[in-house]
Amino acid sequence: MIAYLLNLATLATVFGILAASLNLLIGYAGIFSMAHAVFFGLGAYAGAQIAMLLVPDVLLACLAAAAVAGLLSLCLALPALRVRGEYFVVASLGLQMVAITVFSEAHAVTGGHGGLVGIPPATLFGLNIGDPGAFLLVCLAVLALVLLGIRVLMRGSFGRSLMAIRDSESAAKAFGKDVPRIKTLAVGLGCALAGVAGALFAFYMAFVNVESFTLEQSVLVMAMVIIGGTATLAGPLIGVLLLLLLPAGLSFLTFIPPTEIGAVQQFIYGLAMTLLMIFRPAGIAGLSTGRR
Amino acid sequence: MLILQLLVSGIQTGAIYALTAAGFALIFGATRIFHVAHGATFALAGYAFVGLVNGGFGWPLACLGALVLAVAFGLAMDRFVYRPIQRHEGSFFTVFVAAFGVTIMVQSLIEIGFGRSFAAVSTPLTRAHQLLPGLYVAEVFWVAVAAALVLFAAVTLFLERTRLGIGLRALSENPELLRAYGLSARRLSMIAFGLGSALAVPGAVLTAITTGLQPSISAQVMLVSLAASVVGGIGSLRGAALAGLLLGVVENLVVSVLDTQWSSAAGFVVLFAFILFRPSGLFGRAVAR
Amino acid sequence: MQGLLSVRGLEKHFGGLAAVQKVDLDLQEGVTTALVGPNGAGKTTLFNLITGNIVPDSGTVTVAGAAVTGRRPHEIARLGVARSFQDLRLFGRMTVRDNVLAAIEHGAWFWQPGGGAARRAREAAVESALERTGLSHLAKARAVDLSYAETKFLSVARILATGARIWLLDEPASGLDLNSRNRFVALVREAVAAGVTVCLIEHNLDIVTELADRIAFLDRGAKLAEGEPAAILRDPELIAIYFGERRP
Amino acid sequence: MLTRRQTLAAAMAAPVAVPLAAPRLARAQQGQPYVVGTLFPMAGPNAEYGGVFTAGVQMALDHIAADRMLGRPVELRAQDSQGTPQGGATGMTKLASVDRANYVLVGFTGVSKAAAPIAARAKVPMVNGGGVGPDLAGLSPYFWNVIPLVNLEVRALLPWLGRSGLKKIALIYVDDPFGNAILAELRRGLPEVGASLVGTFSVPPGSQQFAAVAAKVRDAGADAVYFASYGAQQSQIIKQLRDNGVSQQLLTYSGATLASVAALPEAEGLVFTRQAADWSSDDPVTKRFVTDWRAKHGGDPGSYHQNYYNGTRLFALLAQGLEKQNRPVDGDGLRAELLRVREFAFVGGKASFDDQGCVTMPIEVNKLQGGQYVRLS
Repeated sequence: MIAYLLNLATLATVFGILAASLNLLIGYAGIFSMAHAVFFGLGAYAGAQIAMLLVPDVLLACLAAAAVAGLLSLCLALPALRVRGEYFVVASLGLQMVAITVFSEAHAVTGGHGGLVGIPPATLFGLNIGDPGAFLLVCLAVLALVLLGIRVLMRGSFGRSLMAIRDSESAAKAFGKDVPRIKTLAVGLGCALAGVAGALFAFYMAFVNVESFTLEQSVLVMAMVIIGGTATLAGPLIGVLLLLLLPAGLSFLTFIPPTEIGAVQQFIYGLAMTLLMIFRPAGIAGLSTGRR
Repeated sequence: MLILQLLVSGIQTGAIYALTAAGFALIFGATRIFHVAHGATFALAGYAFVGLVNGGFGWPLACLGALVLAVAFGLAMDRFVYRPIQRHEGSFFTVFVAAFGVTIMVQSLIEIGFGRSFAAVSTPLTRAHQLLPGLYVAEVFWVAVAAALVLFAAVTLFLERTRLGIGLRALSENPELLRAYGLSARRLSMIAFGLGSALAVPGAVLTAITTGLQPSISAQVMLVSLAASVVGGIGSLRGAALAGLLLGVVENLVVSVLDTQWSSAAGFVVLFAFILFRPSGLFGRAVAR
Repeated sequence: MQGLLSVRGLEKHFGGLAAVQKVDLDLQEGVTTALVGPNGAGKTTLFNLITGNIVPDSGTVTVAGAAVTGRRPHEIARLGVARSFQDLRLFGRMTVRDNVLAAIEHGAWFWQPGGGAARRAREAAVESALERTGLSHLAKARAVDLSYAETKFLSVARILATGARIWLLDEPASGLDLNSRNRFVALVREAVAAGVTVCLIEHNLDIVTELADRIAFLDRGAKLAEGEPAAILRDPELIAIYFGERRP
Repeated sequence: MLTRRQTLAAAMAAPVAVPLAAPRLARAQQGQPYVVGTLFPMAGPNAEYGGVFTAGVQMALDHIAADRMLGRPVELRAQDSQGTPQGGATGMTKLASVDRANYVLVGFTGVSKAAAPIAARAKVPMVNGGGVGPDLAGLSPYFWNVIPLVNLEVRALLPWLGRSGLKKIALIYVDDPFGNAILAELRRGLPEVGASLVGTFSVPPGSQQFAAVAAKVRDAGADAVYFASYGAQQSQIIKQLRDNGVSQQLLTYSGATLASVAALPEAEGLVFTRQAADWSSDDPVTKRFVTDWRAKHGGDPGSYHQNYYNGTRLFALLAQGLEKQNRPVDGDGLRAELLRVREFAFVGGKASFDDQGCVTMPIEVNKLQGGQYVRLS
């Protein structure tokens, strides 16, 4: 039982980091990326390779993952600077589709569909933290750091710059904001954090393959952020808890045949997305859009 | 001969893409709504056709059923999803997420109703015959090309020659003109959704008889429609149709040099290149930045 | 005489349409200039060309003698050119205080340069701007929750806090009630007295006569006349154009 | 706001906790049963397989109980793998640490690879009866296979190919470990029988458009086309190859033993390999399985039913041996017993395991004629 809860808690923590990092893009920067799973995946592959080739040190793997995902975030920053709105969403969808093909074809780095097997248990400064409890603590610490960092940054001038660009890009420019640089930084930071989540995910699963980084995963994370509430600290976490507990909750409704649980679950989160957008577009934890 | 053969299958795929993307572009051009649930319309029409044929109804009745369902779904989206969101001035992303949510719902309903496997209708129309040495063409190729040409011509005529059509084109840009013509914006937006959704039906039926449907087809079709309308220039019917054709041909031709896995990625590379280097698309006006 | 901000031979075409053609304009230091003309005369486009939002087809813009044509909007803004927008473009989901604070933070890194002293100076500028626009009591309200007049004053507060020498105001007083309108006029006069150079687009000719030292009259992208308000507003041809009674 | 969030979270968490706690309480009492876990896709696109696999396991459990083979009762615990690596890792964690399973049955290559390291850490033997990817061999000391892996099937096809005179083979394969293994096996094996690969075409797992592949296959000028895919994709490959003018002999492996493939008119003449299934055998284990299966399910069993029956039976045989020697039934004991005995009486005849825990079973070449499987060798 404890092991099961640990397991669920670790997964929720990792997805919490992932959702918080996407919230940085969607909620604060107004960059509606549908390719977040790509950077989650880049981090997972980078972390896994570090662990398998060098040392399974969590810190090192997380740093490498953040570096790889942060650098390659230029693929997302480039269209983000060129186009906005619908165009950017389409561009990010395109990036997601191309990246999936690259992930499944770059056998040498990603293992293709077969994935990377046998990622060793994690260590931290030589200490073994492969034990589920210890690993959960590390993940929680990372989540706390990430949330703290986002809170500090978003309450500071960087957050104000981002939100100003989100609310009116032309006005932000007119008041001296270097929009391309701020956007590139935000995308880099958001994607690097997604990479960190990916590295933790790789250690936790001890196995990664392309199936965990598909469009469906991007949509799931997006749903977590949207349903929970964008541009709030707690929103994404609420979204993560709701969507991760949904399958567990559904399995107690005995009138649903077990083979259909997956579909029913999908249906519910599709329905939740649509209804929220119609009646409460700011999400569960979000503020209303004002009395305008 | 390989290139020619790939070109033929590319044109067949492209004709289906073109019609579907044209429907999407028609809706977007008239209403400025990014109707990502267009893929769901396609899937619903396709599965309705398969369900009716397997249920013993003839093809004409099955096509009619698919048409009715597609149009009804398009109108329902306009009435019950987009209009309430627009009433409280939702951002484009609100519309996008809501429509995406509906797409997910439709996909899961199809999974429950039809299972997760392929669904297809078998017909001798898809059996290819040797046209030239090494070049095999099936009747369905001519059907697809003819359907695309006829429907596209009809829609173009409608948009350019009829009062309603001109009203549709003016809807997003020149609302004053509508008043002069005595047309209601609400009715025009219904017509845009009805007509646009109807344009997804031939593609859905052709896909059901050639490659078969699967529940995730709605996401694929959505991606292709989005890609085609961006490459073509958002809102341009002609651009979307041409870009759809282009994507179909690229997907197939690329197979002559690369492995098959790269075929759909190639289409998205084209999309990505357009967004980076020519965001206004083939026929687009300059993008408002 | 070349002004603090000077425009020479500025031209911009959209497709076949000339939005701005061969416009010369000088904003002399401390002089308030009004851009007047019918809708679609190219007034806002001229602002957009000056601030770098749109790149001109030809012509030059100089600020205090330095050429800024082709430079990016944020660089021009940092030279002390602040503007407002017809549709305000407030940072809607941010608080009133953050709206003003964001307008004067130019650092594009994770923090602002200058340390604590610079931060205190920015905070003081914000407090003063809010006080002068009468928004202090609303500092923690979100911009979307303000009343119409309050949003207008917030857009001025943003400019006020920047300490910019040149203000480009796009219909800043439209739709204001009498009381707010008078407060606004006083606010601009106060700024002018402090040495700010103002250029405003305004349809309300009462406000124009109250504030402007000079008027530049634009129609169909071209500058038809420039001079003292009294002279321009007495010219029957210009007035006919202004009120849309265009001669054939 | 805060209180509402907390209540919401608590409300979602509460129902999870209660039923999961129950089995542990029950087991704390006397007569602790053995726990056999299953890690099959019970939801999602591959849920049909979960039902098929479980039916085989269930019949074996019925027989074990009826024969009183073991001193303690055997209990079945199912976790849903969803057919994905992530589901596999999560499910295996639950089986190992919540259900405390003694032995786990698994299917699917991706699931097995994700779950095997977790099982190895907990020293829980995992037995695969469904996935055929050759890299499932030797995944860990505690990972065994009761299904012959696909390299054995390819080897069984080669002699028939040699006799058939088909020299130039084109291969269409899914680009995953399974498909790549077939590619490697054909590349190695074809020259031995005087044939060669004239074209290899990889396709993504979910793909459904094969017109372009068909064009390239025709262009390669092959005598026969081997395709390596699974699930519903196989029907699409067959249909679209035939639709697009590929009239050559089609070849494949046991994945094609699906009702949907047999029902496809385009599949007529398909040649494929599969585990030998002689349901008329006089061998008592096979006879009892077949008789009871027909009585319960009203039809002949399939290979998967047979494999999962054998997989479950293997546990009973090993545990029985350990009980007789008065040794504890744990991962190390089961492994030692497997390597000591090696040969077991299974449905389908005697089966032997190699050092890696992989079974060898007889394989035969079949042809699809009029919707029926006809044995060729």
